[in-house]
Amino acid sequence: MSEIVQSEPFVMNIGPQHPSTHGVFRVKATVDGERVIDAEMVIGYLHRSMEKLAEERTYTQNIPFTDRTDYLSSMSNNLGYCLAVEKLAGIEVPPRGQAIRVIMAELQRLASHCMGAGAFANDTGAWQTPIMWFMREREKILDIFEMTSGARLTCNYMRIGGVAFELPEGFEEEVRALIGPLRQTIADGEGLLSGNEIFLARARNVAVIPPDMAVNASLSGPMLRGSGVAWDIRKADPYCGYEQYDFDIPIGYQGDAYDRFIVRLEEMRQSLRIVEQALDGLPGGPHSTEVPLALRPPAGEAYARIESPRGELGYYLVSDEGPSPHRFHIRPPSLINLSVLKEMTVGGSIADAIVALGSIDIVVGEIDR
Amino acid sequence: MPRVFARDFTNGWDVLHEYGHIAILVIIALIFPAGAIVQSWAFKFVNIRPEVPSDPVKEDTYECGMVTRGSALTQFNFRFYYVALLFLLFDVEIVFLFPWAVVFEDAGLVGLGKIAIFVGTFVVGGLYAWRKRALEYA
Amino acid sequence: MDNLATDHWYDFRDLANLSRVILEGIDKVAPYELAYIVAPIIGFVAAFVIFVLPSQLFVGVYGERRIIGRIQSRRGPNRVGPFGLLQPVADALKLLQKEALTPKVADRTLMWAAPVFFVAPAVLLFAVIPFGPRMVFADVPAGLIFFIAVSGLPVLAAFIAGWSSNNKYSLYGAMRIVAMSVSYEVPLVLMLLCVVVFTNTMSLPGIVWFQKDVDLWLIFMQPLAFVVYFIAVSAELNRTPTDIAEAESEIVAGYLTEYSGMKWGLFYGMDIGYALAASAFAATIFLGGWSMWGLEQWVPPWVIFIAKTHLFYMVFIWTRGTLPRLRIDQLMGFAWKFLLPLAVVNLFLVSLERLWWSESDLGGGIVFVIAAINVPVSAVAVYLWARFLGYKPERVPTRPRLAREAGGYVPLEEPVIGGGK
Amino acid sequence: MTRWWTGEELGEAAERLVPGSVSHTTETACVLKAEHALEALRALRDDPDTNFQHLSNLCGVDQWDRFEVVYHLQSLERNQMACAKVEAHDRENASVASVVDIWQGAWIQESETYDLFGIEFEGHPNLQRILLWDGYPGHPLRKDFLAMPGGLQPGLNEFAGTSAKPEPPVRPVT
Repeated sequence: MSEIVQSEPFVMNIGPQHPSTHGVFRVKATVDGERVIDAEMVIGYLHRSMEKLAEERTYTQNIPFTDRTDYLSSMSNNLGYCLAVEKLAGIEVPPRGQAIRVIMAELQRLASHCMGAGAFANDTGAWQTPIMWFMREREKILDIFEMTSGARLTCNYMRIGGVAFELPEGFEEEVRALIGPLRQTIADGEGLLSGNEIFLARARNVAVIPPDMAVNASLSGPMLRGSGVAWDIRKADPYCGYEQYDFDIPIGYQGDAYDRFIVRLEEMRQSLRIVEQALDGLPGGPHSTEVPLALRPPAGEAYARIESPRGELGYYLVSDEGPSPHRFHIRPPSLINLSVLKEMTVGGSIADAIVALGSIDIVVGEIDR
Repeated sequence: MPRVFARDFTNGWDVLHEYGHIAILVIIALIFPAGAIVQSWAFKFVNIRPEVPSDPVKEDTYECGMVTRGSALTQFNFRFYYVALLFLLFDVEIVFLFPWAVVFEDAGLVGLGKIAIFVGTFVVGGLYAWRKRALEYA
Repeated sequence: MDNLATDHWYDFRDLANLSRVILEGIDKVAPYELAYIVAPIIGFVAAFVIFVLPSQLFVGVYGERRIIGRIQSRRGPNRVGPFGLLQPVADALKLLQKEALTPKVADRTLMWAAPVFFVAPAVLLFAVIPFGPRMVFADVPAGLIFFIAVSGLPVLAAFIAGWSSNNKYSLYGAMRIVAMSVSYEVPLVLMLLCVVVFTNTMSLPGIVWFQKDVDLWLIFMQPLAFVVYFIAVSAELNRTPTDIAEAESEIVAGYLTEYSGMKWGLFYGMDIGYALAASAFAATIFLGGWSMWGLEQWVPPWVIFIAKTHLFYMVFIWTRGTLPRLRIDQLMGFAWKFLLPLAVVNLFLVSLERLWWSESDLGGGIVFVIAAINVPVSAVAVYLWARFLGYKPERVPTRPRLAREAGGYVPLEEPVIGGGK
Repeated sequence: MTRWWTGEELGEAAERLVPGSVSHTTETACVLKAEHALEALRALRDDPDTNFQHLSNLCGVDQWDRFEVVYHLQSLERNQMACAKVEAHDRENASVASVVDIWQGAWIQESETYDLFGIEFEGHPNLQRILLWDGYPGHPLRKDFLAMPGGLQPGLNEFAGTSAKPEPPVRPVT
């Protein structure tokens, strides 16, 4: 009957100022009643043209830019960029620097997934409770970042050739004190949501991405793993000595929003395992190699990628032997994960569209750059 | 048997007497929120409430930060009509059931049977609606 | 009523004594009409100043925020006054001072009238609720019908609010709230009909007396009705598992999107008022009202009643703090496909039990037999009907699979079914 | 460990699959001829040896005399990665074939490249500016688009051999 009798199609803006777009981002949804019949994303509200600006600054000066792309995981962004420069210039990082980088990147993944899982629960309507629990733990991680780098959100801690400073006094105790409560919080969040019938009804079989489509659409990170594709750059292409750590890749079953959520929770557990191992085997020695401030890498190009909390974060640098990169390109995982939004939302209801959007775990700073 | 009413309505107390109380309460109930709104409005004369001059952006409807285009008062989805019809069907039925519920004991098993037939017709109607997928909203 | 309270005015176990003394005094010096008009004002003052407003402010606003704060492991309001107790007062003052915007394209008259129409029924709802043995504002014989009828009115006001705002999100909120309350009205009223069949009265004091006389609360005799009432009423009240009409993550604030200042404050405050009224109604119908197996002789019955109301309200707060929100089609399907058939079945079950009661010679003890029958029968009925509708107690894996090595798609050993019902 | 293909390796594979498709190879990348690029990339995706099913990254590079569109291809099953490039020599009407038919994930990156470089992607289903607004003058990531009004930061960089016409700084104010 609804095929015959249709109401007027109705353009409904979800965003840019909307409680669940996680930033200034807009979905222009055409709806018929409660059903979304077309969805178009509009981005660019936060565009700062970092790629252009970076072409006029030195390699070291560009590190703070990377903080501000994905502001929820600045450590990972620093790391990806520094890896790209090191690959371009052929710089080796001492083992201690690598271990510190691993600890920081994994703590950052924990902090980011705390936010992602909590915000997703918020989008399904679990009114603030899970996000508050996760934010409580995230605050502790940010405290550790603050004592290490002096900043909570945009840390700017990684340097080309290592990290900026030596770890502070009492760092290891702080991190070890964090692990137990965080495990408990993950278990709490899982207990509150994973088996909850309402949560299952909202997240299961919603926004399904089959694995072949996930690969074809260049998805990465939890979006790809949620579809059952075992792909983690830490395993596939280890950097910073990830091959020494023992961890597993969590993969989902059918690629729905629920799978992405449980994959994120399990990734947090695995990250805790890595942090523990890295703390146990923290080597001595220098934390960084000496790198000239006005670095002039040889002409060439390098693409380095890491497994950021949102997926494959790649930096593509082209050098023309100048002090600043000839081309500085970020491969933003959020943006490419977002490109399947239409496939995920069309045909579902408005509420499903919100859940689909929440399950991508976007950061608009990274999408627009 | 339990007693039926807290108060004996046959003994001088009229039911309308009680509804009269409710009528007075209706007036109070309307004054109460209207007073709050009027008070809030009147605060601007004693400079407690700010009164910023209006501009087009402020008086626009909220559209997530975009400029609103078109009216929101459009035709809504047809499904809604089904729900309204079903509600009418069942609510009218229930209105007829309430008198029976009060005289239930006098009606006895025979009354129950009659009511079962009555409800049965609506159950058939409901099943038909279910079959026709009228119960699926959105 | 004999053993409950004396008739002395100072017997605060029954505040009706005091009001009777006052009214008799007025009646001696003034015409009867004045006493008649003064009586509801006393009732209003007693019900609202003593019970509803304090409950609403300090349990509904302050308590809710504190308890949800506790659930969310944060503190909640703790700055204004001792323990933050004056926070609701501060909120109310702030709302009074705020400028209330009205969009240009909105229907001004209706938009301003909607909060008034929204609040007025909330006041009326308390008129028929018995706070104590004689403490009822208006003891109408069809109090239950009155309650149902009046509690249907705020939906209309909410719809007016949403429609007159001329905003897309408001329109969605308005349509959703009407669709949902219309759907949940049917099982709700059918279940209350079961209660009427069982107790044979539509007067709320009568229902409380019934429960007192048989020494058993209706929640045990009518567990299914209680569950359905809870679900339906939380749907009608927009409490969290079902707050789709103002789902902030989907349609911003639903029908309240364009409201601000005191207009919004009335909506917000009376949402709590309705929740309180629904809790009071549930305490009356299902939890024995002011009766407590003889305890009401020692403790003032209205204290028992308030305690029960707040107990029920705590469940609302609890669900609000923990549960995610359902989707509208799931909610509507749940009402029509799940609750309504159960209500019809329950109606006939109750009718037969009631007939058996009037025929048999077991006396008052039969209610315990009925309770012993109804509780398992309800559980089985819910289970069977859920199975019939295709719900399987599922084994959805709550942990993802783990892979040791990266290397492309890992096929499923067996398809995972279930969930998303 | 991911096997990173050198340009020669990819060139051999592309030449084997689609003869005559390789223009030249560098140390890291294989430059495909524009007219065969689509065919070659599709073949690289479908061939079981190359199996580049995942388009990791797509971006443009302005090399002053030409635009390069860089494709980072990877295979998840075989865990290998390679870099292919397609060049567009016409600065004014730069155009390459769109690979959206091959990799769905390319569409948003191609849109972005179009937006910031002005490279047309033929066959793209919905090619429009995504980060900047319609009517924005110029394409910011081109080297002749100056980010700073008045030119470069002093002493930092000299764009040796620039062919850029010093146009007035483009700073639209909205």
